[in-house]
Amino acid sequence: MKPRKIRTLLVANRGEIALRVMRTCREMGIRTVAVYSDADAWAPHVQVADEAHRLGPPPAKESYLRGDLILEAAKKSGADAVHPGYGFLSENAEFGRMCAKAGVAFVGPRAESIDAIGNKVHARQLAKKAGVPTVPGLDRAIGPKDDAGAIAAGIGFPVLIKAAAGGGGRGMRVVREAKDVERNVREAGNEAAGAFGDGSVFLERYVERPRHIEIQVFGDSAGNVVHLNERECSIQRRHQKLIEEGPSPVVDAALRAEMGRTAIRLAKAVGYVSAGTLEFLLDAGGKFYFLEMNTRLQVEHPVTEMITGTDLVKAQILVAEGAKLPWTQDDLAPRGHAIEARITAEDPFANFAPGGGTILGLDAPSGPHTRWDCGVEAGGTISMFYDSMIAKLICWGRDRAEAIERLRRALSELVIVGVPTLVPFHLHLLADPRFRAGNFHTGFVENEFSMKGIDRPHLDEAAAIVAALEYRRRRQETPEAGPGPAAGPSPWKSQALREGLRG
Amino acid sequence: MKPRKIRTLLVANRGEIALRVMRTCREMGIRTVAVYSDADAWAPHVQVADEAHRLGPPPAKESYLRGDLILEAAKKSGADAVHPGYGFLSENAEFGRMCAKAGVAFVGPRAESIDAIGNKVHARQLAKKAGVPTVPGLDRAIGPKDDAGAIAAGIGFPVLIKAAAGGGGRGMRVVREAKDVERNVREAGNEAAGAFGDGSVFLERYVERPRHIEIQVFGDSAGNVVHLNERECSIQRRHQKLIEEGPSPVVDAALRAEMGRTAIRLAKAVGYVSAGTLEFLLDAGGKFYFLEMNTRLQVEHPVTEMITGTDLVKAQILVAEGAKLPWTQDDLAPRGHAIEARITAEDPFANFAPGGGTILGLDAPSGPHTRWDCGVEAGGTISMFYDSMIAKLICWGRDRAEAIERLRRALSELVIVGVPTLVPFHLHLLADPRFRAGNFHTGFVENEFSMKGIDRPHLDEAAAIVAALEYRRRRQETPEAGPGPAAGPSPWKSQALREGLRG
Amino acid sequence: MKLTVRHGDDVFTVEVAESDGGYTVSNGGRTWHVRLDDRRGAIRTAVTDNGRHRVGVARRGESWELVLDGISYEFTARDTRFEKLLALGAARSGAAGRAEIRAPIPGLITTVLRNPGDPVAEGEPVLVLAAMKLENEIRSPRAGKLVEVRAKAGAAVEKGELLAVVE
Amino acid sequence: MKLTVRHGDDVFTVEVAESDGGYTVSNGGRTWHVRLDDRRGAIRTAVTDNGRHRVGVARRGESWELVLDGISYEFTARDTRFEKLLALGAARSGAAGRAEIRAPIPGLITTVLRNPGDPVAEGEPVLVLAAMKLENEIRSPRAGKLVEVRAKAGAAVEKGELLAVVE
Repeated sequence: MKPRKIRTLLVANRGEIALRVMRTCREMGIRTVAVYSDADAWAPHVQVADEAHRLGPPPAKESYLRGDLILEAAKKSGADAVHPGYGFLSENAEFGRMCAKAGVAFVGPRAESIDAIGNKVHARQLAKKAGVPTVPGLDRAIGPKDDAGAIAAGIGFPVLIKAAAGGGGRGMRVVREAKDVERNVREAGNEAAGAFGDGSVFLERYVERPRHIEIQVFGDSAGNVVHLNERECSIQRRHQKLIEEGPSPVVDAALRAEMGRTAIRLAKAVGYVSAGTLEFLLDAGGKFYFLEMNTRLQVEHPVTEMITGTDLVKAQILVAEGAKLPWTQDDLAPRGHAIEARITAEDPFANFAPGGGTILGLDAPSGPHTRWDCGVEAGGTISMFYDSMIAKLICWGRDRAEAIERLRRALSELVIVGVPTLVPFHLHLLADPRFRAGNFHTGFVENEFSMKGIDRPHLDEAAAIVAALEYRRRRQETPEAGPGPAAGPSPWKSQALREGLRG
Repeated sequence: MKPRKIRTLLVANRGEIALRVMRTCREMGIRTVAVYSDADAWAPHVQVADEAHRLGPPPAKESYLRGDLILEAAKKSGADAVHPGYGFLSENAEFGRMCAKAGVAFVGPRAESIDAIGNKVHARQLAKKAGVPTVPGLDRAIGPKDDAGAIAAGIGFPVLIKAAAGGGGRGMRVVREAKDVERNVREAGNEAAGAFGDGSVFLERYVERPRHIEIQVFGDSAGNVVHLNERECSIQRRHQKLIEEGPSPVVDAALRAEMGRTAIRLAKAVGYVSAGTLEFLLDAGGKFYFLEMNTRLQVEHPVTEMITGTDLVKAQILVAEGAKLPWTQDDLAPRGHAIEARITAEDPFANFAPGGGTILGLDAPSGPHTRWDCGVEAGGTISMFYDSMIAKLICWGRDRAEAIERLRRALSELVIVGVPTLVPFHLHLLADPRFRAGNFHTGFVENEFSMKGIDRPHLDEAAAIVAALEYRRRRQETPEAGPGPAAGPSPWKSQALREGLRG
Repeated sequence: MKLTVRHGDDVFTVEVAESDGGYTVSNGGRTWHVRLDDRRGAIRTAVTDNGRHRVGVARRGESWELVLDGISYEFTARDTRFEKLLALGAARSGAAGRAEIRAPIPGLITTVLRNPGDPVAEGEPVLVLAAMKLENEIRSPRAGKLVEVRAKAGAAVEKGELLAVVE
Repeated sequence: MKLTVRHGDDVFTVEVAESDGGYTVSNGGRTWHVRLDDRRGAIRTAVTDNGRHRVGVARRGESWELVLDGISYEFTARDTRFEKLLALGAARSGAAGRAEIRAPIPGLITTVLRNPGDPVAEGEPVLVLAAMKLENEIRSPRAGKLVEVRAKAGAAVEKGELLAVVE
């Protein structure tokens, strides 16, 4: 790639990650172009951009996944680069090639790297070649002629059936007995075909009570690769991460260095450029196994930014311009501890059911060592067309205990009205002694932690407050009660506020 | 002091600093008690506290300066400690003694330290004894029998007349000729008497084009003292700081170490406990002179917290409990650069005239390495009874340039409706090449930097937007124009919002 | 004033009155003192005997949403006289044997698993509603016969929309 | 619709009309296309030919406060017909020789420096208004005689309150 400065960047995404990318662009003096579906016509990422282009109707397939329309918008706006964010087209090698053909820089890895390592089966093969430990299993997709049961028996039960493409737990099944293998392979294949357009699945040993540890790596086009330490993402539910933190409470300096070296080796094997993440399973004995590589910026990248004092999006842009990495490995030793809570519109009291709607009120946390990355605003909508992410709240502390207490404090400041949120889950989890001791694994939330028995502790108090509100409302709306809604100790203030809201 | 855990802490302050102290308390599991004047009955610091007590009418003398009422509230609420914030009673040794008598821990230095070094004349004497360089001048207050003109001539013109008590530029005058000395000493004395209840003034050489560099120190009751590097506060106007940053662009590691050692020596000389700041003048030749010591937490402490990864309020509380310092000197090397912009309700286009009023709208900045410490909320009031501080915005960057660009970006996200703010000043200053080159001094804003010629650049665009707003308003309010204010593409949303606002 | 405040199956019948710049809410045994700030926004402060709370407040038609310590509560609050009228109406309708299946969240119907006339068991999935990248099985609340299926695969539905009726 | 938009001494007489989901504002020579988001809050987005702006918007009686790039503008916007009526009224009042001194900010009067009947020069301090820990000298806008002094030391005054009259 020839070095050239990016002057205008199109962000092919929405929500908090689009805003986050635009913030860095603004700091770098780069013009920003937003794209949007009809559901997002006045969404925050559209408001903040210097220019904005409509893509199409709300469904992602007709808007944010339409690479052709996105490149049309890039052409119209004179954008010389596209940042894909995460999700949508971020790991789509074909889109990367379309960008290259259109003469627009793709802020991410080369398409060949995505091809080489984005598929989990290929990634396993590459890892073996590079001497990176993987979970014992089949290094290719299961074919129609394979005896899946026999293969599973060879690997040893329990086995995990996984889709070669995609992620997020789709097409993933644990099988503990030979008789269940055939049926589950078939069903997982169908699920994967429906979700990713690719029905191939493979098998590997199921590691019991593992921790999800991932290593952030970063490469430049000169072939330099560094790692930015690990993130621990074992607090998840149905393979959706809920809390991420770094460093991991169970990774010491020696293990960190070893995992880092391993991750760099694999990234170098594919000539990896830009930000990427290698996911590992860490078993109870401290052995780690490479799982897969995410060839994009992760949702949880702020954890790494806080402990290393970096701006990963800035580095992505610099590297896309052809520059060398802005850091050496020595610059990247972690300081303190950071922890992120995903704030999604899901109701932890109703089995995490997603709940869309209009955000009627939003009070954001702030203060010392507290970061708030939010994609919506009061008056905006959590739409059923996209994921239920509202915001990410990330806190830093001198040590893990301080970071956890700071996150609890920040969560206590957060008020969202209009949709249910994960906040009660987070508050409960952060108070759990097992979590605080660092004693958990990827199945912890689903199998060992429960929201039962803490069902809405303030119910009677809340009812009393509602009664007072309703009483006041009735008094104010009834003519005989007094001078109307502006009554109260500060009528002028209310008046000014209403006028401000009228215009 | 006998070690004892603080369980309930009363914050004898208001606004952003009260909130900031309460945040740390919440993180430490300490109950918080707010006090308030009638002007602050529902202010944010009152809303956030676990308990709140009224002090009295709005004027500070009848509320936040009433140590007796504050201690009464402490007794009622069972508070075992008081944090004074900055301003108000924070450097009042008498209040410290009242706390001790009432058996309530004062989170700050011992009263004797405030006595010993809080007075500028005493501080100069102490500094000389400790071998700390001071500006040449008179080491005592001027008496009625002194020939002030002759003393000034002996020191050498220009001379600076300063009040022995207090700060903020009150009672401070530069005199360049012998004939003006007598009159100015008299006037400065009157001003000081009115402001601080102590009319004593002294004289020192006026250092031309100096930089204001201050060293943050911290001591514990075991006699350990560390420094937390310098802050550069030369961007000021009428001795009110506007922008603070750290490290200083002109302090290198050797000078930092030397100033740090000097500051520690002086702090140890008074047995200093808790957070304190030593102010120095740095002349163009790189020589530094001790000016005075602030025996409290400073407004600009977040700059230090961001570069050192600390929580100074937490450390204050730990030390007040009798604990040793939570860090060694080696833990406190600065990482990167932090810069703070004070957001006050002052109009930079009208000679910085303060403008109170109701905050009708407030959009706060957030995102990577961005800290927002705010004391008001939409619907709240900037009252004429207190200072005009709305909030502080602090950004961190890997280097000074990155921190500055991040602060510009964050400022561009900030919208405050209802009162004028310093935001246009900050945006203009941060773009100034002299500022960006680090080439400035304490007189820079008043003498070399000007807001003239940049008078409201978007005037015609703003007028066009107002015309569109007014047009829409008239269309919506006129019955023949259509279905009324709920018209538009999303009537349901507007409806829901109005209902949400009604209750 | 006497109010009935409901949250799901929980019912609070309370007497509310003004007192001392705030409100007294009593529920027979227990009495709460509540003070509210006088702003109009969706986020306010409520002071109770239990402490000071930053609460979210929204009113939509008959119901209140209250957010307290991050937890969202949906209440209805009615004058008890009105409540009695409603109870009277419900008794008359005689629809006790009928159960409606409504969309619990807005979403897209991806699959309709049962046809009108089919017998269903309690808890048996009737259709699949996709929302926010997850598929949710919508189950029958009781055993009976599907007398009506309004849901169509591919259709977007609003929260509360009638999908099917079991008798 | 024809509007007169004023900011201090600057006057914009513009023609405004709806166009293409937004508004066209033309000022004889220059034309702006303005689109506004449809939320009701005090902070909105305005899209002009010059870019996209997050603006603060508040209306208080006849005037608009608009905040753009951190800069606060105070405008009045009137129908030009109304504007003509006002001009007519002002011409009739004949108060051209009279200047009112009003409080530019809310504050406390700390000192009244001149008495009724005193002659004052243009720019001469008449009283001192303390606000936000600073003392502000309030000066006479023109030379003349103080015919009225309403300000009293120690009194709190609102913004815009009449303090003195010079003729």
